[in-house]
Amino acid sequence: MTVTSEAPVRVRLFARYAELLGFEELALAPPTAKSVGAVLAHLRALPGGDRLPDSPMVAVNLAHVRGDASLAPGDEVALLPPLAGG
Amino acid sequence: MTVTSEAPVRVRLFARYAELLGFEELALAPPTAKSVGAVLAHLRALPGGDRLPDSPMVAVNLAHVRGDASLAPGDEVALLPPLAGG
Amino acid sequence: MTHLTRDPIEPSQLMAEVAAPERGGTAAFVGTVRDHHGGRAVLGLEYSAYEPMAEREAAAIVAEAGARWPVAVAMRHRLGKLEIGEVAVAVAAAGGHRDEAFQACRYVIEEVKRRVPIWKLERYRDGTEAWVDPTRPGGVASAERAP
Amino acid sequence: MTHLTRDPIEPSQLMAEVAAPERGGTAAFVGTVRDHHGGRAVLGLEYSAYEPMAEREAAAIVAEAGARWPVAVAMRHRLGKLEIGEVAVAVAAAGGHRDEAFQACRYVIEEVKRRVPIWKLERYRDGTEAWVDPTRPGGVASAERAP
Repeated sequence: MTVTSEAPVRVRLFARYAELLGFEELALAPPTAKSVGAVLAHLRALPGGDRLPDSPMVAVNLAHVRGDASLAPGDEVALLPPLAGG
Repeated sequence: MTVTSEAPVRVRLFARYAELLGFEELALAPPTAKSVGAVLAHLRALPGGDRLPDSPMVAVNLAHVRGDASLAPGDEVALLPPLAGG
Repeated sequence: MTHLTRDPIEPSQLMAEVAAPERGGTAAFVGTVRDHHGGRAVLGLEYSAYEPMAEREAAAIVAEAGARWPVAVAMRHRLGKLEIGEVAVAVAAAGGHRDEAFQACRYVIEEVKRRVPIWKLERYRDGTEAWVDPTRPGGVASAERAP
Repeated sequence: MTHLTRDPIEPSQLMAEVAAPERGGTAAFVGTVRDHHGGRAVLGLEYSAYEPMAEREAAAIVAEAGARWPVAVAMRHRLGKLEIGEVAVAVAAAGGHRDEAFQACRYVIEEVKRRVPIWKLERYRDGTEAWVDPTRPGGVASAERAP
């Protein structure tokens, strides 16, 4: 992995997804997190990651995104399990 | 007018209609109040009665009625100005 | 239960009346006295009713809503003199699901306006007063008057 | 204004926040913790959130409702552990006319459920607990677990 001084991409997991993977937060070097799809692929390769759904709800920098999206250094990507507020 | 021992038909006026006619209650001998239409005709002949609308909302014995309806001794007929509750 | 009252209405009281552990959704409507009507400044108003019929229609409407949707319903309408901002009417409907609570609550307030014999005399800042008539374009009976 | 709170929610407080002399109609929705879900006895639950995003979405929803209808809107969602009957969410919308108040209130609660990142862990009488998943037929995630 290339050493880089760029700000990492922060990955956040919540509720059931945090339980599946066993952590709530992960910092990824930008070269391995150039898109939402790349982050999902990375997570799926981790223990428990195979139980993530095919197309989880995703937010980037506190806003919902649909489908794939490119990421920049310092972005915060969140995987959102099915919402249950209200 | 025929003298009768039958219970009168009670006529009740409310809100603006009571103001138009100048009274809130009237007892009519059953022979002059055989129907809602007869009661309305009687009221229209009284001072201020010409300002009643053509088809006021009417209730007989606490229930809304549509159009004309026959009346029995002891019935209570109410003329309801446009409702403004709520 | 009586649906007409001359005392101030407390909406939270109605919501408490319909609350139950199995009812997760409560919809409510509260109508208050507005400070204007048809472009005129309102100082206050007085509600009057054909009371026995109004009680009967109100009870029928509440029963209809409870029969049509699996909800508990409470409704109260104020009578007498009210100031600006006071609660004129309150409805609360509680059920297991929000859709039925909203529908029942809306049904009750619409039917109350349509069927319950209640009248409203508005007092205006210019010293006049008028019977409110929702069927007219201006919202009041043509015969306005000084009190 | 913050839309998330760990303290008990008082619906009458929200209704007071949106009240004004020119707003004659207030529609409200209150969601409380039910004692059952999917046929199972619920003892209590815990709400968690992606808090900065939840605040942002909630503020956006309230602003959207206020832009779409001429109403004032207040919304509050509880976080943390709740017992049966406690208020989970409350919405109040006040305007000059009841139709827009109802529509705005309904819009806010539907959008809150659809967009605000909040999760619910239910505790059951049988000692298990599960993440609520409204997208599944049974209403909970398949992976139930003992706490």
